[in-house]
Amino acid sequence: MKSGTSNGYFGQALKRVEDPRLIKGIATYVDDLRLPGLLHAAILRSPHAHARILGVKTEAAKNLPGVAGVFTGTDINPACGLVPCASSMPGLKAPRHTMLAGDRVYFVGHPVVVVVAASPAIARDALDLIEVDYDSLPAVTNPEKALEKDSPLTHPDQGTNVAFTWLLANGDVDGLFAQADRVIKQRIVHQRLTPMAIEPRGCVASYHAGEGSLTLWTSTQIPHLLRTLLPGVIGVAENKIRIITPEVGGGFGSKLDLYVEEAMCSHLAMRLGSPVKWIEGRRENAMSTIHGRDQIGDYELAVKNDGTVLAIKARTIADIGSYLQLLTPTIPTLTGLMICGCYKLKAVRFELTGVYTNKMATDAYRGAGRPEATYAIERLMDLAAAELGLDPAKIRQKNFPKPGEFPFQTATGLMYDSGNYQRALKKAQELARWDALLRQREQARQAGRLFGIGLSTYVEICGLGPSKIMAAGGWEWGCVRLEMSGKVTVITGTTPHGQGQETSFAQIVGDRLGVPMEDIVVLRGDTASAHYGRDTYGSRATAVGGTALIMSVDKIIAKAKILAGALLGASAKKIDFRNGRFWVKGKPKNAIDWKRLGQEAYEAKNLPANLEPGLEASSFFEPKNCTYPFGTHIVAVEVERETGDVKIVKYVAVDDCGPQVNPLLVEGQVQGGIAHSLGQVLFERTVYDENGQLLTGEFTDYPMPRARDIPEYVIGSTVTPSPSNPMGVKGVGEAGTIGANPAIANAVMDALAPLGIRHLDLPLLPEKLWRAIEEKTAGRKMKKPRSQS
Amino acid sequence: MIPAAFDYSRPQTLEEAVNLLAQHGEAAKLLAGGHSLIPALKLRLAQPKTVIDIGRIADLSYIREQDGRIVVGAMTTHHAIETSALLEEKCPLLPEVARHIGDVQVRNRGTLAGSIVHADPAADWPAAILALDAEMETVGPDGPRVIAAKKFFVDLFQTALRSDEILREIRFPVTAKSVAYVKTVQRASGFAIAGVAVVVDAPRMTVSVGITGVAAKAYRATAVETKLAGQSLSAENMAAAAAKAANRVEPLGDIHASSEYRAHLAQLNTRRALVLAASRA
Amino acid sequence: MKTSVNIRVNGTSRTHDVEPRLLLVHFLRDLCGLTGTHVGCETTICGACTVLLNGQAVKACTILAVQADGGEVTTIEGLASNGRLHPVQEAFWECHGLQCGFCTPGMILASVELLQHNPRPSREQITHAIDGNLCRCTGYSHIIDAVQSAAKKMARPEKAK
Amino acid sequence: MIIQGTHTIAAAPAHVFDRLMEPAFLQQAIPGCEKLEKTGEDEYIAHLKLGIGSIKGSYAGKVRLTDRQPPHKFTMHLQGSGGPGFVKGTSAIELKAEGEATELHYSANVQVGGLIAAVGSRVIEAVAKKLAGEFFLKFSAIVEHDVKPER
Repeated sequence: MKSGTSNGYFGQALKRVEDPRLIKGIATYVDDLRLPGLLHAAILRSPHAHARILGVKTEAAKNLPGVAGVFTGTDINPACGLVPCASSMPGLKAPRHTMLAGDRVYFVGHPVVVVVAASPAIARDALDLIEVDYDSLPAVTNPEKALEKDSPLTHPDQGTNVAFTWLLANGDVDGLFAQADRVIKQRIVHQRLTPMAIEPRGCVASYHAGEGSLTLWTSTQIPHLLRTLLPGVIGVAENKIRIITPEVGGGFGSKLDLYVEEAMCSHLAMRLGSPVKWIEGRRENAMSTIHGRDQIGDYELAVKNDGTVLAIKARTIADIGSYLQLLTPTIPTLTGLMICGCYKLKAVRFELTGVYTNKMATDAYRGAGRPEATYAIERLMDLAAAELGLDPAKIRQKNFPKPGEFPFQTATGLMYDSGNYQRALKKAQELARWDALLRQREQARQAGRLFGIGLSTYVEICGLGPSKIMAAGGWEWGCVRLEMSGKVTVITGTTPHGQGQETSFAQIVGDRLGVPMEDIVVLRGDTASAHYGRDTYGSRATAVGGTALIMSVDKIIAKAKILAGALLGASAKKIDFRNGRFWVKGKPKNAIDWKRLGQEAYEAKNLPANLEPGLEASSFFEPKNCTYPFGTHIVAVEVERETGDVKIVKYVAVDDCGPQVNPLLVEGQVQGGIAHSLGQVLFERTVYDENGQLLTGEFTDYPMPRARDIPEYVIGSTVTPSPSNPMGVKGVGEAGTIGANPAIANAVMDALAPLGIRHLDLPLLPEKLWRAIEEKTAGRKMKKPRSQS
Repeated sequence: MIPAAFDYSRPQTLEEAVNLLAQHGEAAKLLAGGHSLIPALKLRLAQPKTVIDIGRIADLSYIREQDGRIVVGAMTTHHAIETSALLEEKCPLLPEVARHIGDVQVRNRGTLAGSIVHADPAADWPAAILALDAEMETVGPDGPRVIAAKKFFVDLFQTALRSDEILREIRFPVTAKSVAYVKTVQRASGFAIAGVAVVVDAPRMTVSVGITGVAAKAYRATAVETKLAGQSLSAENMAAAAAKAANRVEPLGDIHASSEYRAHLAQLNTRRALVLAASRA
Repeated sequence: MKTSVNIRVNGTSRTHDVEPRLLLVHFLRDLCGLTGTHVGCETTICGACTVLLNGQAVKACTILAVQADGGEVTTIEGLASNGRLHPVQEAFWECHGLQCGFCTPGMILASVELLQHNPRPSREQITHAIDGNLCRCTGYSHIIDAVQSAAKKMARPEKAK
Repeated sequence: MIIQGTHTIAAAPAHVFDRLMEPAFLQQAIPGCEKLEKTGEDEYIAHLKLGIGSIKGSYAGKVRLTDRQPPHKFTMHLQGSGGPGFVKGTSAIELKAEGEATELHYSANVQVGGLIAAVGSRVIEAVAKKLAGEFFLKFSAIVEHDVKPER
């Protein structure tokens, strides 16, 4: 950081400025909005995974007092466009994703009828009065069987269940596999997950007929992308749409989409001339908000006997559900791009097939494609170490690029910006007291206990990204305005929803302007004030959005120097600036401050010729590259033989996200991210039965980590700045999730290794472990339970 | 999230409540703490025409010793049981089981009677009710009636309580400290995958074992009890007996645990509960 | 058929005619305008709707307003007194015990109840006390820190101001 | 979900088979059946009110019989829906003479959907078995009672 850094906010673990309203319960989430004349929408959803709709009877619902309207697909679909997908993958087959179901339903939860009424209770009562006659059809639920010739079709009109195929091939894969001493093969199932933000989705749409303008409040991560996409669905021009994102109660990627409900409420508000609100129930959330992961991969790693890894091959099937949401096809391609992990592989071949099934769509869920890559390569590295009799840490070190080799080009074609993987690994081993941990394992094993140590060295991709790799621009916008009073208004095009950028951005701007944080307000999440933005996902807000703010600050400072020069009788070049004060070189006693400059800039009586009034600047930052945070997680677990329960006895995380704006926030992101992985590794999974019924539709059936599941962490960091942006920051929103996953899984598999158990798929449920242990120790073959997929 | 509409009445006396129940019959549901009924109302799985709230009937919430037995009023919350010094002293299995139910908020509101009348096959209380040979006193149009624990749990969500009766009081024997409850929790819902309540009667050399979560209804593990009757509580004896914990029952299987794993946990938790209870003797 | 219900909410008497099916959480949010109490699920699991009813932490999504008739309710909005944050609120702020803030009101009230009867809880007692509250953002560590920190704050004699 | 079972009924297969084809008999035996009407050759409509504890629901359904080979076997197709969800299934029913009695074996592939599938997964199989058990118990009683006077 340069200029105006006197406050030293950067790097300080400051309390968040957004917290007072949240801890007092006076923040505004979508469901807290109250508008005059507000109507409430409720949606009747399909209980079938696949069925023809033979008829819909809505008369009784329409006649219920208080009901303003009941609409079927026939009523709404012709008046609206389709739900958009931003992927431009060649050969992609995209079904028509209408607002409500047409003559068929394709997944449990598919919206069929929408009711609008004077109260949520009336709307809910009306749903019970609607009769839908379904003719149920065979459902496609297994993505591998979906590729067989005689499989039923998710979308019969498409003639195939294949949505797309994608190939990433670089280098002499076959030649390197021929040279290999060994090939490590493993099939890995990355189970489907449900994001389960504690606040379900919801929106309120209000149409101003006089202006012809629409305002949509919605719990989303992407108000700006919505403003770009919504015109194509509801027929209102972009410049007549205002999207407001109030407080958002968690996203994790699940609110990174244009959903039918947002478009439909907008349409209904216009149609009915009253504002319309829809708040998702938890069951609806589980059924009809995107899911994550869900890939099956057959991986092969070519290795030399000394542990050198040569090349990797993967054939992957992604079960993408029945429709394309915004980034559905893109997510599994990120797995391909990151499949090399931290290692100097020379060649890669990643074959991906996206398959339609009668389930909810998958899309970005915390980590979005990278956890699958990291988990796969880190499992393979452990399997390689085990087969070759090498130390898991040493085999990793052997294949890391050296710090001097960055920027480092991977076999998949990415350019890792900066890294020192050795240092993070070493630090984690120190914090974990590695040698003592090994002794502890040895003692436990001698006592017959199942104790394991897991290691993961990860790298991920953040700060998305240059526009050429993004569907709708990878830049970010930011504006800084010095007000007439000397206060500072910061407007960001990113849309924080819990990450704390109102604080970290105020830190960044406060330092650079030399203005106290109390004088800074950070605005976000309203397209009327934040004119442009590409929003928050992929851990990009600080790296890309923060940089746009820095650019704007620098523009203001440059202009302020001209103004200060004019006021002090010197040229701008002769003006020094520090600590929020401007003076002519050598004359610091005659300094003027931002307050004075603000007044002068807007009163505009003493401006030099050709200088515009005001002190406001906005900038678009276009990064040249993504950022690549990395780190090492080390986990020790003990598995209880008789139950299969896993207890985490040690957790060490060393993450390198570059310089940390606010270490408290970084720690919060890391811990939260680890919790998502802890859930994924040990118990979370979305279960559809063989007929496509969703069996994990409530919190009572979808287990998530609770406080009691959380180990005491040892958290450390290293700092390797990124050359991709001036602050050198990398991003940390998903790092915990990406790094934790293989570390915990490897620890559990290490605990079971003495029994001769090589690999088990996630989640590592107690029953699954118990069965594996029983089979190896009691020697009895267990029946595969119906309920364990 | 929004229940279907219903009528509501809030009787002040048990007699009034019995009359209301007689009047409305099957169309009515009793509301105690509401922690079994209200979730079903919200999902509209239950749509009674009338809800009779017995929460304000005076003196239905009590824990006392009476004629050498422990009596607990129908409206007594799990929390009251969890924190009762009397129970800790005279019937310690009850506070131990209470601690395993749901979470703090649920225990603050949910009631003993509400839970056992709902007869969820994975609820915690039935294991204790069975192991302790509790007695349920009901009141109906024909006056009071006492139902023994063994006859109370009829089937999945079904008890011996008639639709015109109200469970008024549950009676437990005074026991020694040699009791235990060992539960494998379904981590999403908090219900039991396998919950085993054990009462060791050292002087008589008998044990009683109640198991919940495993089958369609909670049951007494009589094979375990028979095997241990008159035997010393050695580790081997207890293990051998515990192996019979799932004999003659059909364990349920679902996405959280297969029937095979449930049977295994029934045996394991029985052994562990026996060992724990014996250690407390 | 509507029923008149009177509940003392954060010290203010509130009387409304309500349908018997109205949940306490909707009474608070829709009739009292106190939207700090949140709804995250339908099955009494997440705890976002936790309030104190007659001093006890309860889930307001699983109580009918008619059941709370005559009772006293404290919501998150009623926790601060005379413009000063409750020590638990302060501690959540200082320890970064929240991110999106949606679970926070319920989490804070569950913690307040714990500290009412256990002023020096262990880590295990804290996790037990907030077992009925899900948080998807923080990973709980900072929440546990916050409750421990609040306990210390509350144990210290109030500084004269 | 596959539900199967075997029941012995104290009557000859031919008699059991005939009774299984008579709506009036079936209605008495089917748990919660309020209406069962023949609507065509081997086709029926049914109205059921079923409750398990406080979870109660009304269902309307269609029943179709195929592969009818008296008195040995038939296949029953059932599709029904109601407030809490839907049920769809196919059951193969086989009858074998076992002395003077009939051994009836059924094997049903049942699909349950909607709210009941989602919230009831823990108990649905138990409920289905219970209902099937209740049906055959009652059916046996009716059929046996029905034939006894003729001996």
